[in-house]
Amino acid sequence: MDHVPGGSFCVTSVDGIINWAHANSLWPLTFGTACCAIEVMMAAGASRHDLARFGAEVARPSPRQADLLVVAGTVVKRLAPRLRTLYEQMAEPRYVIATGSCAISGGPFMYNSYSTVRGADQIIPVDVYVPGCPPRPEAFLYGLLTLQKLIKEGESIRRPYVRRKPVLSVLPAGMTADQIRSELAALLTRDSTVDLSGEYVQNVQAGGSKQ
Amino acid sequence: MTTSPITLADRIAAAPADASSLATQEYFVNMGPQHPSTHGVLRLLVKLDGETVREVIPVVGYIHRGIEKMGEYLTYRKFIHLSDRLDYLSAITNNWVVCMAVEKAAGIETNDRIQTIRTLCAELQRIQSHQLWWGVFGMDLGAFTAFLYGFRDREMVTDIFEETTGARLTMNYIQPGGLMYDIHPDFVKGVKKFIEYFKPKLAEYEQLVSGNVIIQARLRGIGVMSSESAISLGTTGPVLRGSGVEYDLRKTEPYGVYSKVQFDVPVGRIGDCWDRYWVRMEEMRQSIRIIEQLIDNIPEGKHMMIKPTAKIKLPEGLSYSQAETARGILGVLIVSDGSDKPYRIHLRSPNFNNLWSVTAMGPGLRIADLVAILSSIDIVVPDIDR
Amino acid sequence: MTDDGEDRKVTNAIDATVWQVKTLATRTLEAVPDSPWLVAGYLLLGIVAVASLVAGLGIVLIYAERKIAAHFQCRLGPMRVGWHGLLQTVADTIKLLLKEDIVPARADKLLHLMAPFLSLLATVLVLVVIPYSPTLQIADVNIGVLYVSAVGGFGILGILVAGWSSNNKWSLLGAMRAGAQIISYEISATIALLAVVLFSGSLQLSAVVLSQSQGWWIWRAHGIGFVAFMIFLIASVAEINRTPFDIAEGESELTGGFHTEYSGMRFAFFFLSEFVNMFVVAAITATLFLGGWMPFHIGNFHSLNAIMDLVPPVIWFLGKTSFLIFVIMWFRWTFPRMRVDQLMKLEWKILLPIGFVNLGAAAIAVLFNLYFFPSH
Amino acid sequence: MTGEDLVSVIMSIEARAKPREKCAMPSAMIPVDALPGFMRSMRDDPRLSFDMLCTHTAVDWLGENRFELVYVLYSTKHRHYVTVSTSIPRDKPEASSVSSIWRIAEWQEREVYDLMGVLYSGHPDLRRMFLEDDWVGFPLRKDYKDTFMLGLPE
Repeated sequence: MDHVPGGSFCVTSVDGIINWAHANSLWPLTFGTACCAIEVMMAAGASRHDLARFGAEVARPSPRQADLLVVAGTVVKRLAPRLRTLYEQMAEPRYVIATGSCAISGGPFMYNSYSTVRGADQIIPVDVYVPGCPPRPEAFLYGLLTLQKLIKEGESIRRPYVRRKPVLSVLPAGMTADQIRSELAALLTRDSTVDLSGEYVQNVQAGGSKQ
Repeated sequence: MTTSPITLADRIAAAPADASSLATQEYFVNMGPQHPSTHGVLRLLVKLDGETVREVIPVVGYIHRGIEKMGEYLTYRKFIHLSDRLDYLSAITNNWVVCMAVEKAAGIETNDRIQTIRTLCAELQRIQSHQLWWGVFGMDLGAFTAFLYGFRDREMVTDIFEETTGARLTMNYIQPGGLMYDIHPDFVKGVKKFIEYFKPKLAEYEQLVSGNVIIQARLRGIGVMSSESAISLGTTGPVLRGSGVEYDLRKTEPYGVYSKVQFDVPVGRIGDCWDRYWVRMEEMRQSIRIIEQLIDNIPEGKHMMIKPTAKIKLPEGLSYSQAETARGILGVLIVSDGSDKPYRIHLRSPNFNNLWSVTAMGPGLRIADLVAILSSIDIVVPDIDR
Repeated sequence: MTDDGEDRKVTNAIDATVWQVKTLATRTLEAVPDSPWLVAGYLLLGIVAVASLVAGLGIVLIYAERKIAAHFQCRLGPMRVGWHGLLQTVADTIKLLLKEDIVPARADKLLHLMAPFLSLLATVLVLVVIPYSPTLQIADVNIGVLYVSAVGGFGILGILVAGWSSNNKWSLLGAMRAGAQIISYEISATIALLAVVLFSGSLQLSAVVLSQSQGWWIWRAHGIGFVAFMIFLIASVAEINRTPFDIAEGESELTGGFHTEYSGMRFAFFFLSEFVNMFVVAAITATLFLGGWMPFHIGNFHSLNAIMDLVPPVIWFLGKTSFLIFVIMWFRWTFPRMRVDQLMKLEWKILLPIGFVNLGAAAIAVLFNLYFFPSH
Repeated sequence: MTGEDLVSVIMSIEARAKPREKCAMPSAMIPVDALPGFMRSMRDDPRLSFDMLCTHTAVDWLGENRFELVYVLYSTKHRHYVTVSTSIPRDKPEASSVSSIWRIAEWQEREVYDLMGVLYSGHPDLRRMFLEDDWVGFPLRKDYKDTFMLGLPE
């Protein structure tokens, strides 16, 4: 917003349109590993819950064309590098929703398992977590709306090296929409950005600027 | 004679793509782990000659969570919730198999009410699973609308389950010695309503997909598996029955109250994709038949025969029990050392054994046929990997 | 541009306005001396007009497709963005335009960047010759039918280039499938076109439309027209890679086919060209077999013809085109996908022989005036 | 055929076979060197015709320093089951493959190799199944140690 001197109004309203477009056109990648895929990818997209209402039904099989990676299910050690590749193949701006206990923390497979990765956020940055085992389709829709809010109130295009902290999609009961909104805004403005510029930038610069 | 293990790279090198010929060139492509038609994170390494499949090498393990190892650390009661997450589309049947194994070994008696409700739920689950399969099958062949129709009707069953068990997918409903809860007062009403709703919908399914010329052309004579080869490949469930072998545990070794109900076991003729498709469609009808016979005759009784907190210890020894899930036979082999945890628990999963028939059916066909075959086997990847 | 608008009877307000504007523009152009700036301005205006037409078409058609599909499938479709999701496609377009444009590391960079434009170009070029109404036609070339089939076949180039340059086996496979498919079906489509050319005796699209003033060719030729119509519709749907013939992108087989490696704006161009293609195919089919802008006339039933004439030709044209687009969408959400060899069999063993026999029958019918209401 | 009859028929094929103790089904325990021939006659003998290998797995008896290989067989013709088990030493875990008798054995043995580390001679494609090729150790063994694995907190 401060890039164009004296043009803040113009740029912010353009930003608003861009955010609006990004938020309302989240095309998911057809990717699901376990039980959550049935609930959040299939049942949520099917007739009763209808993901299409939010413009998110255009499931793309190719990561290049997808905006939203839904980690639906357990991530194990063998899948981890592939998941990372998938994320890297996606074009910016890209968003990640981790659904279900497995993708949040390893869930029922956290203990005594020699191969389950304890949470998708150990591999890729996650924007929104949707708890449940598996979450109901409604819960996923709520997670999607949370992500939309996040995008609408955030920046239009993510700055490199700066990454937002993830937000839990389920907030305590009895909250109004305004409270949620103000909480999200506070979260975003006050302490929700993690500045990775120090070490990360140095690493990138040291590693050469090859494309 | 000793055998030294090899790696995947060795395996590919052992089946070199023939690039020498001037006319055509063979090449490997990766189907998966992220591919719309592998239903999850299965990876198929396919050697192709143009469009023709020369060899299929399934690579599994992208969701191997080590459930068998985890089972050794959990009590029998705690292990049941993991069985939900094997083949999540047959969660109740999976619960039942584990409970059956435990009950048989520990000598826990159950009453008729419990068995009837278990049977009812297992059959509802079979319908639900086949509805999903039908939808996904349509989607894999390009008929996207079928997917949504299948899911629309599936939600009805999901509602019934949610009412009674409290969960939509991973229900953890059947416990050793009984059921987690008694059925909901509206259960019978809901099931009857669903049966009335679903019967005409089956005709709609036939109209939309089965009767379609393109579907017929895509399925008839594709992926033929003889009964000998199906048996040797260890397939079970609709895949084996599609190949003409009448092996259905509900009929051959009735458990639950299957011995008291009338139903037929549909069997295919030549073992192509169409036969497997037809067997599943017919199974839905038979399941409705079973439910209709049982729904009005649920006996009175307790829903749990032992204290839910009672420690279950199995006598020392080896036991194996199995039941027919929607995809085939799930077997549970428990080796007990007398404690309340299994010394070794092995799961004979239907999908693991069914999957490998792809390697026999695939070669010589086209990629599109491979998709149809994969869909007609109806795999659930987490059950393969466990 | 043939300027015979003045000879033609202009019976309705829309066409009268269009004709007046056109005449005014032509006279103004003739009045001012030739100058390169004027030509440039004229070109720019044309580009803006075509671009907005294409974009508008794309937005409307994609929205229609999503809504129609949703209602076929007992869903609601886009609901949240604008009234009943009207702005959904706008949001998608903005997003796609702003999305990162990825060129794979080992791709053929130049070709990879070019392919989407080639694909769209072929589509846009066909829009030029379609007669939308008696007066609204950008260029009424005298070999219109030939032009349509020639330029329409050019679309394959974009797909082939896209598949080849992506350096991805799935893309290549998809492109090769598309190549085989489009080239094969081109033949049937052209043969079906020829039947109409025989009946109307002209390759000019406006003349083809005028030749249907006694009745549309679909019913006027004792079934020959209908058979040709069916062949042309099937072949055209195959040419634009829509289900049941979408083997080139077949999501469940090839994860997206030739456009697997495309992201952002370039993918949007493929997406757009698919939908504009659908419009083009529907428009051409409507023009050739359903009389284009020609109202529903039956030979000498003058009172009926007069009533039909009350509806402006543009509305007739759009109505027929929309109906055909709806039918094509209906196909997509009903049929499963065909296999590549079945597709070839359908073309070479079924459509093509029928097409040839039909063409022969058409020739005989024309020779002996064997159709309803022959003009001489 | 009852369980006793089945066991006696099996005994007539392989004299060294004896029922496995503490097994709920008809069972036979055989020495490992008899495995390939015994399994082949189990399939081909018309009285038995065990044409399906239901499951195959291994049990790690750490205290007795042996692996027990368990095969559950089924006959679609006679509709009977049998459990065949054999023991192999833990420090030299080798057995001959039965993949030429039942095709599914190829993959079931691969799974056992992957998780238990049993080597099968004559196996056409013995490699890791669920784990990566560079995985160290065999997780289902009782003495498997892994720094990654978390124990359940008490």
